[in-house]
Amino acid sequence: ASNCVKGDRKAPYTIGWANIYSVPTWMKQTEGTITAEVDELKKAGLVKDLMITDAQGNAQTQIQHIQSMIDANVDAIVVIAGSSNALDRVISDACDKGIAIVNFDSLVNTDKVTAKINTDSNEWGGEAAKWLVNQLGGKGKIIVMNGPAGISVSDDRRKGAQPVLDANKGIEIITETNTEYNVAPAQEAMTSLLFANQEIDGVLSLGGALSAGSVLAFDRQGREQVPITGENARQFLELWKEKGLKGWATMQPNWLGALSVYTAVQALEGKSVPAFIKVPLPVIDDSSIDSYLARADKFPADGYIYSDYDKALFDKLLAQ
Amino acid sequence: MMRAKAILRNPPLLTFLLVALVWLIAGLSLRGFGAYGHLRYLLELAAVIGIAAAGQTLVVLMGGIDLSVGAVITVTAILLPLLSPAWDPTGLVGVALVLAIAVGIGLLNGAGATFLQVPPIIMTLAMATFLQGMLVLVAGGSAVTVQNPAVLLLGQSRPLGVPAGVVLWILVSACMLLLIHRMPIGARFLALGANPLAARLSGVSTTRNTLILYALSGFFAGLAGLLLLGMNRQGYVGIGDPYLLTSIAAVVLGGTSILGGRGTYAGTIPGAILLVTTTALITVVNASPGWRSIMFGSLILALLMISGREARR
Amino acid sequence: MNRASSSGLYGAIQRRRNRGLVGLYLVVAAFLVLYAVLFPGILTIGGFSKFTQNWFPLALVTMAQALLMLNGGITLAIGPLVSLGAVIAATTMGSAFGVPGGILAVVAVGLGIGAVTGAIVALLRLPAIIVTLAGSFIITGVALILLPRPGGFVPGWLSTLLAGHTPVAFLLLLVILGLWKIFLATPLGLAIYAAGDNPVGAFRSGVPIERVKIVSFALSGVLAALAGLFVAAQTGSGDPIIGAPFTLNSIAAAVLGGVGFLGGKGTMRGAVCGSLLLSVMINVMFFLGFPPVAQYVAQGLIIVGAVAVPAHLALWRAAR
Amino acid sequence: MTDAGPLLEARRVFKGFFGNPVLKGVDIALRPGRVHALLGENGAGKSTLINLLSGALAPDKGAIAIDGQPISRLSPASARAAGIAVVQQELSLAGDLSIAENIGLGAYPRRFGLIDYAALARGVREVCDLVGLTEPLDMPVADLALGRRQMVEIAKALFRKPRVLILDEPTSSLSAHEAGVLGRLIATLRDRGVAILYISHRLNEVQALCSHVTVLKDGGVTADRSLAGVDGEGLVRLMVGRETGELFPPKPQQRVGKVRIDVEGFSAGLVRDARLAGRAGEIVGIGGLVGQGQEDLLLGLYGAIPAKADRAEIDGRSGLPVDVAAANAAGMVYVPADRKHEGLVLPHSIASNILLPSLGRLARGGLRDRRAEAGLVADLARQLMIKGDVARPVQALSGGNQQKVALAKWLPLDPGVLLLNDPTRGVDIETKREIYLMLRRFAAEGRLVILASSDTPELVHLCDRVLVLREGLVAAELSGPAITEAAIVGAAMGVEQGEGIGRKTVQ
Ligand SMILES: Nc1ncnc2c1ncn2[C@@H]1O[C@H](COP(=O)(O)OP(=O)(O)OP(=O)(O)O)[C@@H](O)[C@H]1O
Ligand SMILES: Nc1ncnc2c1ncn2[C@@H]1O[C@H](COP(=O)(O)OP(=O)(O)OP(=O)(O)O)[C@@H](O)[C@H]1O
Ligand SMILES: [Mg+2]
Ligand SMILES: [Mg+2]
Repeated sequence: ASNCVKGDRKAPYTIGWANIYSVPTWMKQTEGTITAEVDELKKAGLVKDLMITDAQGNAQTQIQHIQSMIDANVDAIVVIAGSSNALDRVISDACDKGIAIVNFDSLVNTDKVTAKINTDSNEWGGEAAKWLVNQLGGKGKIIVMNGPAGISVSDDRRKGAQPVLDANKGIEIITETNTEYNVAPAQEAMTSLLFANQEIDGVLSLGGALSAGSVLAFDRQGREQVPITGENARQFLELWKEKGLKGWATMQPNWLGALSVYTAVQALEGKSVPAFIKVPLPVIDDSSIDSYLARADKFPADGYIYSDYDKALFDKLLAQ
Repeated sequence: MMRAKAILRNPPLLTFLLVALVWLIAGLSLRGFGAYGHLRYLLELAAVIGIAAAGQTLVVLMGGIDLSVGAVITVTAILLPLLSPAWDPTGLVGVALVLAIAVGIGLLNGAGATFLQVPPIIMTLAMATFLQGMLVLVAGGSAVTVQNPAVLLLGQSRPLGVPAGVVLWILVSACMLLLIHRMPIGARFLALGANPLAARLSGVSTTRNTLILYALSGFFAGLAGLLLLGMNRQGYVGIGDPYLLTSIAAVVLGGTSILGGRGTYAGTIPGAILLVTTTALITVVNASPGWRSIMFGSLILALLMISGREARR
Repeated sequence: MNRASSSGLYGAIQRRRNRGLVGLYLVVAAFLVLYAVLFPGILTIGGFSKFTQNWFPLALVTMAQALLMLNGGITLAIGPLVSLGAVIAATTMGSAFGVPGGILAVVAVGLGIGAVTGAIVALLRLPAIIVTLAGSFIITGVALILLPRPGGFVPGWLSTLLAGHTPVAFLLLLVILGLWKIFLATPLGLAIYAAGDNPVGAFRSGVPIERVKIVSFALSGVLAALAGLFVAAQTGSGDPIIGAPFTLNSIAAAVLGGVGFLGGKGTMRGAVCGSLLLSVMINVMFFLGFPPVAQYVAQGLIIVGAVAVPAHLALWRAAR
Repeated sequence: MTDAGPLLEARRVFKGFFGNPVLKGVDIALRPGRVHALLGENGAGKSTLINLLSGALAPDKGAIAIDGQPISRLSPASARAAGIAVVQQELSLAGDLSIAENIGLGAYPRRFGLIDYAALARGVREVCDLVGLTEPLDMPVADLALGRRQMVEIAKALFRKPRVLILDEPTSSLSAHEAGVLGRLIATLRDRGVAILYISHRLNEVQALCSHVTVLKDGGVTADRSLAGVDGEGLVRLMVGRETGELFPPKPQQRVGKVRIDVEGFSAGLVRDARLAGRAGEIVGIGGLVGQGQEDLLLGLYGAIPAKADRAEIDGRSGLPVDVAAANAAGMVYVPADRKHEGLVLPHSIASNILLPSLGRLARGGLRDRRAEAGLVADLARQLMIKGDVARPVQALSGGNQQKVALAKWLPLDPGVLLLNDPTRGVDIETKREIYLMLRRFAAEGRLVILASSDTPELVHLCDRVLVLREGLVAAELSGPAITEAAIVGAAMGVEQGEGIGRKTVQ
């Protein structure tokens, strides 16, 4: 059997979805995949209830929510962690109670969970850096745009890029910034950097809406666009096409949420699920961008166009 | 000598001098900083803060505080595309609708503060939470790219080389200075801020003025939201968040007393520019995030020591 | 006058201070009862312990904030100080300093930062709100330099001691409240009120108002840093940004508890009650099964109601 | 007169604010067992001088000496330690703290580092008994009326068992009865050898209590002499520096004007079931011990606190004003007793304060008319002799001048009914005369003046009719020759006296 699961819980299950912050669009979309999956599972008679909490960005509140879920004796908890280690203790408490814990996206440190599901942030940064280095032919001045400081995802992506940059002495990092994963602050920061730096050959943007902000800054200042990495934000993909960018993007698929619910139920049903499910990073490049943009209308304008998923994909991932 | 002393005792002027000084030093020492385009860009950014801080200035002058500024900005930025009807080629209908909503939110804040007697900080904080909840409902499900021509014009055009946002800010500043210094209501706000009881016994109606005040704050936050939306061409949840603290900081850096009753929008204007400048300076410095944060805080503190001395007892 | 009637003076003053708080007490009690009805497990030692642990850090930062507000100040650096406290605990306790050294370091840092802030505010006569705003950036920076991403280490026994299945946190809170009461019974403690209410009058009465201000900032710093220490113990590690939400929450809780902005108005017991309301509200909403939208809306309404209802009850009673 | 050396002296002290000299080389010496009067018109620098003597301010030049020893840097704390206690003109109390905690502030008895509440209660009870404070000691000071707070302030000074007691207008909000208690207290302390400095604009008190006087004028001392053999007029001459006329203008023959106010069954705050009528041309006084509902009566009429009446008619309109704006619109204005908290916006300029009620009136096309405003302010400043730059903040004005501003701001409204709450509180004798003349003139112009006052002579010599309140009820209504100090005090104390008519207390 899987971690934490003791086999004493019977379907239909109650599932707790302990979100750290439900307001950002990425979260909204992720929640959408979760509720869709729950609806499926309800039809199959496997799930009876979904409890959703929103810690409003406060890790302390999230601890309180998970504690309440333990108190309410849910059968499974699906969680995006508000801090990579603040939840360790409450989560291992839940595990001790035989609650199936599936943690995705922002991961916790503790291994007392049923499963962790994520793409590899290091690889994210590494692949992005590799692409950019290739574009520049191993030589050039680049700017690195990071997510907020003090967050492990942002830190991991940056760390993953470092060996690649180290290996290419021709690449010079002019400067780095940290901003929220949002368009406005990214655009603002990049604009300041454009004025301060006349020569920029590439932008290594590590996520969220940073790339769109950067492209907009280049555009508004009338500067020639440079090769840029990014994520599957719809606005970036559309700008990519519109401005004819040299671009590359990967993604943190929103369906990690659906997969997590699916995994939790599988574990409760007695299936043995892997302790770590590594989801391969889907890559968007010039060859695949059109297929993504073709589906753009189904996604919010400030949202993320994620790759397709189905049960077969989930089963394949669980069979790792 | 006397003149110099007068300047030192005039916070707005002092803050303006500070801006000039910082620009001069940065322009001479940092490549690209002094470029016309860059300074113009700084002003454009400052315009958003300045407009958002216009309402905040009034609220602070009257001894309150508005913690819903960020949420109102977000709400207007998110709602505008949804509320701009396709049949209106000018986009003004959407603008009017959204501003009406912003004013409505402000009125609710004011009503809570007067009729329910809830301290403004609590009322506006609760309002911000409430609006977040509304946003969870509205956002993420539909298109929020702005097509509204009026808003795009506001965010993107540059009549005579001056960004439309800066023009709007100049208009707002003129109105604000008129309101505070040349209109009876400005004097009433100040009196209520410094001594509500005495003002009330002098026939100044708290109820009416509080309602007007928070409505104005909502209006200016809404206006800032529209400008921001135009500049970014897209609204998203959280777009207004940075403007809560910056609006308050701009007000206080401009020499307005957080306790109410003393200050002017003339100080908030350079206060906003100062904040934007500081952020820009920190951005181009290549340092770890920790060090950048330390530098930002120290700069604010240093500027404050020069400009923000409270009158001695 | 004999002893009995004069010890009555202290009691009478204390009773009178409760008077304006009855409304709040009733609201909080109603929520606690509702919580106990929804989740009877709260009445067990374990349930009570977990619940009070989640409340504890908020209670501490609320005390830290209320202390300053009573003196006519305010701080926006509470959250960052909590983070810094957690970071220092998590970085020192694993090293040669050990747990006692770590605790000492946390207290010293809180005291030092508080005293310096207080000195800047009191001696240079700068507005507290913006000094502490600047301070919040500086403190966040220091925390990020010490621990760029969540990590560090707090010994398991300390975590178990403070945040295990025993109500140690609650007892600690009682001790701290007791200490506050004792402090308030010293001339210096009472001077916090007097100087907050009427600084000129207090100065002319021989109260060293500058020193009082510095002391209150220093004590406030210690409380915030200790909250950070507890958070580190509760989570088993440090996180350089975990405290951020505490800043606004501490102000909200204090105002909810009847502490005014102009100094000298309010009580610590009210503030702590305010923080309890904010904390128990989260659990109650969870057990009522509110979806996130309703959580936000209800939270707004409860906060407004908790201030408006007692105020209007009092008016209504006075009018009769 | 004692031969003992002075306990506290100022030696040729200079003090100025922002370059404006206030004191230019002033000497004063306080000796044990002597009640020393400090006189001077509003803004002469009396409060400034005592701030120097008590360490609240440091002199620019000159020295403060205690027991003949010059002290280089006197702080309030060290002054207190040396046995100097001050009753401030502007109250120095903390509203949310209890009476006991306020009285003890800065001098708490301690045990093991903690405040010894038992000892505090004993000590405080003792001084409260002395000054006649009967309220529970645990009561927050904010719940007390102004006059009672003044008593707390006095008790606070006594609590420190001072060798030197400085009283800055201690009776300004006290009624005759309380002032009498204080007078006896001062005599007792003097006999015990305490050095007392007494500042008051009520010259009859000065004459009754003091044996020595220092007069301040234009920053210097114009008189420093014994009061032996000086009569009331002499005292006035000393102070004003010239011969003066009567303080009170003559009461005119009662002319009957139209009814301006007529309320029956009026209740507001403490006041219950009062009947009040006033006609144009009258000055109606409201008297009584401090805090018997005088303020509530005025506030209720003014629409500032909830009030109800069985029947109310104000200037022909029926019904009480619903709020202050309505009262103003009906031609009613109110000058509060506590000018600092209720009357003025202290940090704002004289001009802003004066203009506040008439902002709307002066505006043209929604904008303020600077020229008209400046003209109005200059006019009023001249009329009320408010000296100096009108752009100064009011808090920089002396108490009496602040009072003038609080009154002046209403004149542009051309009010039909003036509700005045102790309008001469802290006002110097010359200004008082002006204010009295002004009130008479107002009445003669057909206005109705309703004047609540703690200064009994004012009620006697100025008012055409006086209502005396006790515990919220009208205890007596006096008019014409029946208005005497004895009758007012008697009715206030509940002693059957004079021709007290109207409702009697039923308890
Ligand atoms: N002088 C006073 N001292 C203490 N409390 C007062 C005083 N005057 C009024 N109050 C109380 O303050 C509260 C607020 O008064 P009110 O609602 O009339 O406000 P307002 O400013 O007059 O508004 P509006 O003029 O628009 O009606 C009332 O409940 C009243 O009892
Ligand atoms: N803090 C201050 N700042 C500026 N000017 C001041 C200040 N305190 C007092 N003054 C000025 O000093 C002068 C003397 O004031 P002070 O209060 O000593 O007068 P006073 O004799 O006590 O008058 P009153 O009888 O009205 O109380 C006044 O002109 C006043 O304007
Ligand atoms: Mg004086
Ligand atoms: Mg009203």
